[in-house]
Amino acid sequence: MVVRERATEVDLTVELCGMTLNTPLVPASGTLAKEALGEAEGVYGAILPKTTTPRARAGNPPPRVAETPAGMVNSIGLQNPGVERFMEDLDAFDLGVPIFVSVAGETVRDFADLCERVAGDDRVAAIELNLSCPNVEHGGLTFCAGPAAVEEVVGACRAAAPTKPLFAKLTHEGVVGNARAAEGAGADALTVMNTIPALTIDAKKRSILVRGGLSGPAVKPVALKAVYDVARTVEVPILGGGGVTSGVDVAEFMLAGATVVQVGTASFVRDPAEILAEFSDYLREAGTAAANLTGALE
Amino acid sequence: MVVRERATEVDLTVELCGMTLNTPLVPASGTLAKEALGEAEGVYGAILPKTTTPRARAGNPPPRVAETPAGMVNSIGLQNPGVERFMEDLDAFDLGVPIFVSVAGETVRDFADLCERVAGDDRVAAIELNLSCPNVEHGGLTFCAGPAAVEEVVGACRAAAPTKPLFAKLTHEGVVGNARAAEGAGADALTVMNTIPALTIDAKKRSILVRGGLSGPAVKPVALKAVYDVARTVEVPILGGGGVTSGVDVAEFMLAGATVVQVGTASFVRDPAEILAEFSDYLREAGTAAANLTGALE
Amino acid sequence: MKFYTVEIEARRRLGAYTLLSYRWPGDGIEAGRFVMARAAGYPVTLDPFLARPFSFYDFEGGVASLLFEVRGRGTALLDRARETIEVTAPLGKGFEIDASTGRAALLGGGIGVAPLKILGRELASRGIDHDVFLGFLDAKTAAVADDFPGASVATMDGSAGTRGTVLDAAPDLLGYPAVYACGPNAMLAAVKGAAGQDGLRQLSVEERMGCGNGSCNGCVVPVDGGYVRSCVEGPVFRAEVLAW
Amino acid sequence: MKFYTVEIEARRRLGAYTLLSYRWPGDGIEAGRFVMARAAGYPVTLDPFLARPFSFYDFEGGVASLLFEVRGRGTALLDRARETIEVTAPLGKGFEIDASTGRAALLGGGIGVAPLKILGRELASRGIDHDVFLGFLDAKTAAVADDFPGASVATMDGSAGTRGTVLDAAPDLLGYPAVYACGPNAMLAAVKGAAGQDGLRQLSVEERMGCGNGSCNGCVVPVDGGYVRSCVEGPVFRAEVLAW
Ligand SMILES: Cc1cc2nc3c(=O)[nH]c(=O)nc-3n(C[C@H](O)[C@H](O)[C@H](O)COP(=O)(O)OP(=O)(O)OC[C@H]3O[C@@H](n4cnc5c(N)ncnc54)[C@H](O)[C@@H]3O)c2cc1C
Ligand SMILES: Cc1cc2nc3c(=O)[nH]c(=O)nc-3n(C[C@H](O)[C@H](O)[C@H](O)COP(=O)(O)OP(=O)(O)OC[C@H]3O[C@@H](n4cnc5c(N)ncnc54)[C@H](O)[C@@H]3O)c2cc1C
Ligand SMILES: Cc1cc2nc3c(=O)[nH]c(=O)nc-3n(C[C@H](O)[C@H](O)[C@H](O)COP(=O)(O)O)c2cc1C
Ligand SMILES: Cc1cc2nc3c(=O)[nH]c(=O)nc-3n(C[C@H](O)[C@H](O)[C@H](O)COP(=O)(O)O)c2cc1C
Ligand code: FES
Ligand code: FES
Repeated sequence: MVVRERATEVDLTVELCGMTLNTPLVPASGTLAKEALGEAEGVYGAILPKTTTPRARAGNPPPRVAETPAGMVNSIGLQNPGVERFMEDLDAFDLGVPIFVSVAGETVRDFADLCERVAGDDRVAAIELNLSCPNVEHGGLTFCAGPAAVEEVVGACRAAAPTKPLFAKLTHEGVVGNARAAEGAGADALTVMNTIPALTIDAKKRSILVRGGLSGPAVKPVALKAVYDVARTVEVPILGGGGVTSGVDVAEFMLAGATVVQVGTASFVRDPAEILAEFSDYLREAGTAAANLTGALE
Repeated sequence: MVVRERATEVDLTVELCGMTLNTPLVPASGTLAKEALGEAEGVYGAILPKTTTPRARAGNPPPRVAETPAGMVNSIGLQNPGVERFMEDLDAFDLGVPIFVSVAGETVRDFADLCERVAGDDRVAAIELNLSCPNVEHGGLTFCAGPAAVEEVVGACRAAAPTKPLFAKLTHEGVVGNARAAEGAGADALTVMNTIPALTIDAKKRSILVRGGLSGPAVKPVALKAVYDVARTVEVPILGGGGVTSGVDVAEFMLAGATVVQVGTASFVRDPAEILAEFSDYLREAGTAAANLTGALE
Repeated sequence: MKFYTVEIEARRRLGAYTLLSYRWPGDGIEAGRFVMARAAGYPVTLDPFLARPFSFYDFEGGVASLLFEVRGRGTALLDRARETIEVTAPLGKGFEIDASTGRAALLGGGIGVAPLKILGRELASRGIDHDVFLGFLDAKTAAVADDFPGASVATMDGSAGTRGTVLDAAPDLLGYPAVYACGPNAMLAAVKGAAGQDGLRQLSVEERMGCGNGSCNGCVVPVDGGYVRSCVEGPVFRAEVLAW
Repeated sequence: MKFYTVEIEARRRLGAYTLLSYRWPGDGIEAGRFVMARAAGYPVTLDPFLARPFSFYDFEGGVASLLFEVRGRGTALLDRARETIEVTAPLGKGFEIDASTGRAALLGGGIGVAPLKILGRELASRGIDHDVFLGFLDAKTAAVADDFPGASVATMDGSAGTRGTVLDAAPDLLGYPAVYACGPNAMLAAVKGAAGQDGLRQLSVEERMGCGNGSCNGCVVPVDGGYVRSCVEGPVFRAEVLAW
């Protein structure tokens, strides 16, 4: 296989929270299904399935996706079978690389309980907290509405899963303050960034098409800035992402300060193996190893 | 001229703060130079030149622009000759439609002084406050960093220009709270939204290419959400914009709640007359007048 | 998702639609399955961003064909493509064919005619007799029916065939052991009602798709107790499964 | 900015570069002026988003031509365009020609050769003698020099002409009443130094452009006391104006 051959020529490994990942690429949560895992093999340094929640969620009624210029807006509504069924199926995601599990709840207590449940399973290498969902105890504001909210939820999760690597996934709005708060509350790494709140309208029908989160190449410059700003603020490593579509994009995120790079929407329109191959080409031309890129802007 | 002919068939006029505009289109500040005014004639309902400041500004060193997926990042640095020279040249922007003047300063006092200076000139139909620039008295945070900052600067400008229509131009971050504050402090209308802070990196050179504001089609879904959310929060009219590139985009912004629609970056890649022609086609098919679209989502 | 650049083998107009064919060396092409297709993608352009789903129209001698209607930018670009397009491998679950079911009714609404050609071919090869009923807006779109000899046609404006919907062109469906339908969701719901619950009733649905391989959860249809992804659990569903 | 869809009249390779011509019915094409060009724009695609600036290579019998080097996505798409491209009307300030200046030196670096063809034509028509000096990376890019009979050529790797920069191929520039140059900024600065301050010294600069019509303030070059826009006040500047 072409990718494997290339991968042996350049050093793609990176260290994250004590783990050694074969490549710095990780799928962004919610963008890689079991059915598509074939594409993930040999490409991703870890696997990160869609966010799971305490109870099963049916998700939002369709339409759930709308195309936008160089991107898309989605409103899936965290459809998932609930944490218990999710954990039963977890072996399906075993490709011989670490599995990170993304969790989300409606209350701080939900989050903490999920972390405890998930951390108790040896198959789980790390936990990512999806903080972009509404906190029902705070009038629908999300868990990353501000530093206080972030501190509370991350602190509770830290206590519930004291030894498992814990990533806090943030949106770009107020990201620097929230990053500082998450680090202070004990997050081992930060995922930057989730989708940007957005709206699409069907002018012909004069109705809202999809109200949700914007992702894809369109958001890349916003995500790069968020990663760059956060990297200059915190000590913990960053899983960067938002619009990554090519190997050069991977390099840009690492240069901005990311240790690991998440590939989401782009995997709908490209084979992630091509992205890794391009990134390997970049490293070969630059004459360096992946691990040396993080923050290496002149 | 095709556009004029079409324009007579449908009613494009809109009311804004007591003014009747021939069309709901207005150039976004900083995207239409004197040299390009030929394209503006018969298309725009008002003219809005680039932001002026108390003193001349040389602007930032190049590179100032970088292309991004379906958009661009700019970092011009408010290059302008200063308010006095700007006002001397103002007649150059006289196309027989109202002239709105955009102002920005480094302190609240700057803003108020500019408003007083500009409001005293009869050629100025309205003032737009560009609140996205750093407030040197507050450690580089912008004037729309939060409701308190917005209230202070808008209040001072209101007092300095008590009778001239005053628009507060906001970014999308925290836009709902800032919109409420601007309205409370006496803004007659709100411009939503300015560019989104962003970063581009040259991976080959391993250096920052441009750090500035993202604009163009890529940001449209974010801008639409900002306009929609603000329209549901305030009573004052909205000048909506961000990524408007087609006549259907104009309709989408009006449906989301805008009374006037600003065309910026798109004017670099399209003739704005085509956008107005498409919008006229939309109105004709919909069998309605421009003024009826604002907020008319089912 | 992996895309393959394939050379356009032939292209022709079929009434209001475009028929575009390309050589497909692999297997997996079956009636009711689909591909994600686009004129060009990265690195040429990042916009339009998503590929578009299309049912297989036919597959013969290693040549696959798609029949499509130009609706928006994605299909306009496909219509302009001159040398190559990009497609995924075949996706989704197609129509079930059970040789024991006996006579089948095939119903297509508008561009929903697309999967019926290859379905008819597969049924014929399994010795299953079938009748084809096609509904269109007008004579222009109905012109594609020439490619379905013996099909009964209806048009909404009466400019070709019976005036009315595809159901007006069809006899009582209750008598058919197998009913297959593709078209707008409203038509599928009507077919579901008219065909009753006895026998094999299958509907090919059309939902907006992000990925086509189950990853985005964008393309769901309602079923009892929630939603399922039409790109991996469909696009063909047994009628009784759909909570319409 | 208004774009016109123009039919491609001819296309050929000139060494490592592409020469593409189209019929231009209007006027305004002069040496040193430029167009913003793209393979396609709205509504076909919104990416790549911006058009790219190109100097006129030539204009004869109503046919304008552009000479370009494929660097990234914009030029790659232009290189693939088969039937039409989109261009603006001619933009910017070109080279000043003053019949009284006497003999002129024309210096081009790499693709900076582009505006020298039409400049040579204009000088000749005004009866001004001129010498052409061209610098390239290697023989492959230098192949375009065939289109400049009599030009002195240098290549960095010595694979064609003199080894070195364009200045190594040129005699003392101080003696030329008029000096015209186009190429990378570093070369222009060197020419500025070598040509001295007496006589007409003009440089065509290359900056990233957003709009091409003065609206974005993106394409500035440093001058005494600030920056000026190279798309409206340039791209050709008197050497003494540039604060390099
Ligand atoms: C399984 C399946 C099979 C299909 N088979 C065919 C076929 O054989 N022939 C054919 O002509 N069409 C078929 N369609 C519909 C086809 O995918 C749409 O017509 C096409 O996506 C429209 O794209 P556009 O760019 O031209 O329109 P646009 O209006 O530009 O589309 C914009 C966005 O909306 C989506 N979209 C818009 N309308 C629809 C729709 N009705 N269904 C799904 N997505 C939509 C597009 O995918 C895109 O993301 C099929 C759809 C599905 C789900
Ligand atoms: C007045 C003027 C005249 C020019 N004339 C010619 C000519 O006749 N022939 C020719 O081959 N080239 C010419 N150029 C350079 C040409 O515009 C760039 O090579 C081209 O923009 C590269 O685009 P790309 O998409 O291939 O590269 P990309 O790398 O994809 O470009 C990405 C972005 O950067 C900008 N960019 C990248 N490099 C440059 C650059 N060096 N200068 C300006 N913008 C850049 C692009 O416009 C685009 O926005 C000229 C430039 C200017 C300013
Ligand atoms: C269809 C879709 C579903 C998503 N679901 C989740 C999710 O369940 N949990 C989560 O944390 N992020 C989710 N995201 C956000 C992505 O993980 C990612 O942060 C975001 O899309 C930006 O990256 P991208 O531009 O590479 O897609 C989803 C994104 C998309 C497009
Ligand atoms: C090159 C450029 C220069 C700009 N200069 C200004 C400015 O001086 N003042 C201002 O308020 N906004 C400025 N803007 C922001 C625009 O007015 C507009 O709010 C923003 O670009 C979003 O709209 P668009 O996507 O239609 O361009 C500038 C934008 C661009 C692209
Ligand atoms: S289209 Fe993405 S899950 Fe079906
Ligand atoms: S390119 Fe926009 S001002 Fe020159």
